[in-house]
Amino acid sequence: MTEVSLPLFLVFAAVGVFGAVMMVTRTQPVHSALYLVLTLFSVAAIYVLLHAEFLAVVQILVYAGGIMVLFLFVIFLVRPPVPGEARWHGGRHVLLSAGLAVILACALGWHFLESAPAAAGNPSALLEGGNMEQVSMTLFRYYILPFETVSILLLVSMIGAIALARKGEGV
Amino acid sequence: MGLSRELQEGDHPAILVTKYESLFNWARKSSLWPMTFGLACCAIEMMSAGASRFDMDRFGAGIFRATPRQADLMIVSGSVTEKMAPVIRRLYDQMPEPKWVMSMGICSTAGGPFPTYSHVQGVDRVVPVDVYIPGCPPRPEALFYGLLMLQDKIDKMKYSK
Amino acid sequence: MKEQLIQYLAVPMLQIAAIIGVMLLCVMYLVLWERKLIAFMQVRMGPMRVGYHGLLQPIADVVKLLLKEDVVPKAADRWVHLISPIILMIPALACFAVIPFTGTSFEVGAFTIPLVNYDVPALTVTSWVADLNIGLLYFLAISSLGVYGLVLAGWSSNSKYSMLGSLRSAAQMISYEVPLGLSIVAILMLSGTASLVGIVEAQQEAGHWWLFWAPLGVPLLWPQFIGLFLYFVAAVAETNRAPFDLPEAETELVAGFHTEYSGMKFAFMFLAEYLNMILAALIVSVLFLGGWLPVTFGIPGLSELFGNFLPFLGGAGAAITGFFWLALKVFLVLTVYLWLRATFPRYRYDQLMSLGWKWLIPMGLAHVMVTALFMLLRG
Amino acid sequence: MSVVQRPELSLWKRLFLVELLQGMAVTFRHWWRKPTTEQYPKERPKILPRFRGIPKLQDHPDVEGILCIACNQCSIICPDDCITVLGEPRTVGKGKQAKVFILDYERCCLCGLCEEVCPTTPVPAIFMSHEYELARYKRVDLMNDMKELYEPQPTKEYLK
Repeated sequence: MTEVSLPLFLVFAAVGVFGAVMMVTRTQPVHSALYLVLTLFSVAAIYVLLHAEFLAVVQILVYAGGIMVLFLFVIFLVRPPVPGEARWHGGRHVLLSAGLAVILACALGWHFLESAPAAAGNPSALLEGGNMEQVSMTLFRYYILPFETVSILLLVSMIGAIALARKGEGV
Repeated sequence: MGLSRELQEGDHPAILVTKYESLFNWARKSSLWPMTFGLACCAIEMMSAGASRFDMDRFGAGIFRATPRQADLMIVSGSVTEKMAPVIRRLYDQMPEPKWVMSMGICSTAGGPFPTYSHVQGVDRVVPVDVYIPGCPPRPEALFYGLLMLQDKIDKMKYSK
Repeated sequence: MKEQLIQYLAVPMLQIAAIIGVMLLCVMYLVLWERKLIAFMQVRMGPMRVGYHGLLQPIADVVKLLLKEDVVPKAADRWVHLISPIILMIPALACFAVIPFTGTSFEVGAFTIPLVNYDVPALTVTSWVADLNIGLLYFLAISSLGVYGLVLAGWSSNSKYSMLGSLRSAAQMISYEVPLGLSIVAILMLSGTASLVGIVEAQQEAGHWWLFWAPLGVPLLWPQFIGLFLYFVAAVAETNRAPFDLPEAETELVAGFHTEYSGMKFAFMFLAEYLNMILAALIVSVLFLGGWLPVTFGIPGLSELFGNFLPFLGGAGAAITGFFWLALKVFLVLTVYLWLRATFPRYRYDQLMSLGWKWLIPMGLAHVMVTALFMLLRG
Repeated sequence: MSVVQRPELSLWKRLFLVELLQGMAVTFRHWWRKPTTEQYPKERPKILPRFRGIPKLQDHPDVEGILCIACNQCSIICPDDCITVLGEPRTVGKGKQAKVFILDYERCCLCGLCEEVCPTTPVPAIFMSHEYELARYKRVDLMNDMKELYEPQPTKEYLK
């Protein structure tokens, strides 16, 4: 990371965290979804700062552009919540989630402290010849078998979902 | 209009505004989007006014907006029944300022041939009317004449004292 | 440092300002052209009385919309209602960053800004703001965000018509993004790059537009016609234009997702829709019709003649020529857009979905396969 | 209810979207037609002689004085009750003539019954004119007394 991108990283990281916190605390599900989009967006911006443009674009295209719209779609289709109906579940949930957050932070922190240089990777290798070429080479040349296996698995699960959903119609 | 009211409350005539007045008035009169709103037989004539031979779009008034939120002009075309009157009032209230109303045909102007219990004797009892166009129904040219008169009226609008 | 500041901050800013200004003007006159063209196709005149043959009509419309009262329904979600036109507008404008408007760059000599006596070093200004090596993907990603504006506008208005419009638009735009992407894949394979500048340069190298890519040396076998058709149909659906204008279907949904919008907010939505149209036409021109390359490109003798018809201006002449050709192509594509609107009735919702999923997506997959096969056979 | 059986499209027509292209050809042909629009304020519409504009009063050179004899038939037959006639003894000759004649344009439905029943000779005293530019800012302006009924409507010419 160069000295120009560090302040930018801080800004995007702050926006991402802000979005995540707002997402969890909103009672209106549509607002939550919007804040999630904001978080996804700032994560994509951080990818750009890390010279992973392809990943950033795919993040926006798939998560922000596709999946979150379907989320919104589902939120619209189910009964809209009455404002003020969302209940405060007491300290149990807060304790549970705080505990989980602490465990996650510990795990990540340990990982980075133990193997910091290896995890950072080598971005200069990615810079040569463009990011997209690297990703496609990796995906379609070296890991073609796992890639195709995963796609077949996804196809099977999709067909299964459709078959389950249309069970009653005598198809 | 909010703008004009604010300015009228001031002591001094707003000289700057009088310069813009002509531009604003010109823009408003040149782009009167009517509402897709027909009540009775006059609506047929209104549609023909929008169609090829008469072509209301020549005046810049050809974009018929289906929603009152985007319309400037309500052409009350046809007889206004007591049952329809609240609807008209509501649509008028939903239109954003500045807005104008044209009463097309004698039914909406004065009740026309229906001086009955079910009829509103003039749409001016429901909404403020700017131009009345008599006729049963008025020719499209008569509607255009009303439109031109309305444009004249808009041109004379003042924002300052 | 100063050179860098100018090169990386001031020049892009000026470019962005110029693109936004010119594009907004283009949108205004595209609306006028639409009104005129549809009027001509209906044997009438269109705007005639505001300016010479209605030339000032768009200005009047814009000023009027600016002055209109801004209505927010009482039950609306005020903030979302406010930001959704902005969400619509930003992706539409952001996509223009990667569009190459002309191939040749302008050389700007060193000069001094008067009054402040600021020395500007010599610069090379390109016609694009950024030439990303993932330009096409950037376009796809950013344009896919526009759907939020529609969806949120419909939801926040708290009106049933808006809600139905936004639900339709969500389904429609998600569905048609797939054939849109598939139709582009063949072009990516042919050019070997996702940079829009690179795609046009690849066409220049190949000696023909990608539309006329004739595999196996067979003339009149142009598989990219399918690609163009797919892209165009998907783009019409993505921009919610007739015959796929279901989200704002006037006859059923009053005005669809923007039923409750008035004044400047509505104008923003209007602008975004037309900006998206221009963008789709630009992408068609760049991908299939050779971007800034002249129309006579590929015909020996004529291409030099029309490649730069302002030779006395040097590099600037070539740049302006390229810009002219691109503008011509975009204009023609936009005219086809409006022509479609003047001709076809609206699709029914289930027809729209079956067209997208049952026809366009299989066609797109087949198109990719066929192109790949031809490329393999050609070696 | 009748069920319409649409003919199956042939493969050729389906494959090349022939019918869509035919539709586009129709609009394309219309594009180059001469517009049928009449430019109203500049061009006056061609009004056919049978057109019924607003009713007016007229006199005739063969009859001395006011042609209307205040017989009230028009007022009686008027479906909208928009005519009010009051008579006075004729200044020349026998009988009556109209003293007050009020026609309320805001109610008149241009049916032409008044002209049909008008008994005066050689022409009906009340007749359907060809005037149609009647819009007014106020409803009161649409009331017309006898003097106004003899004259053409005051209209502003919008020529631009």
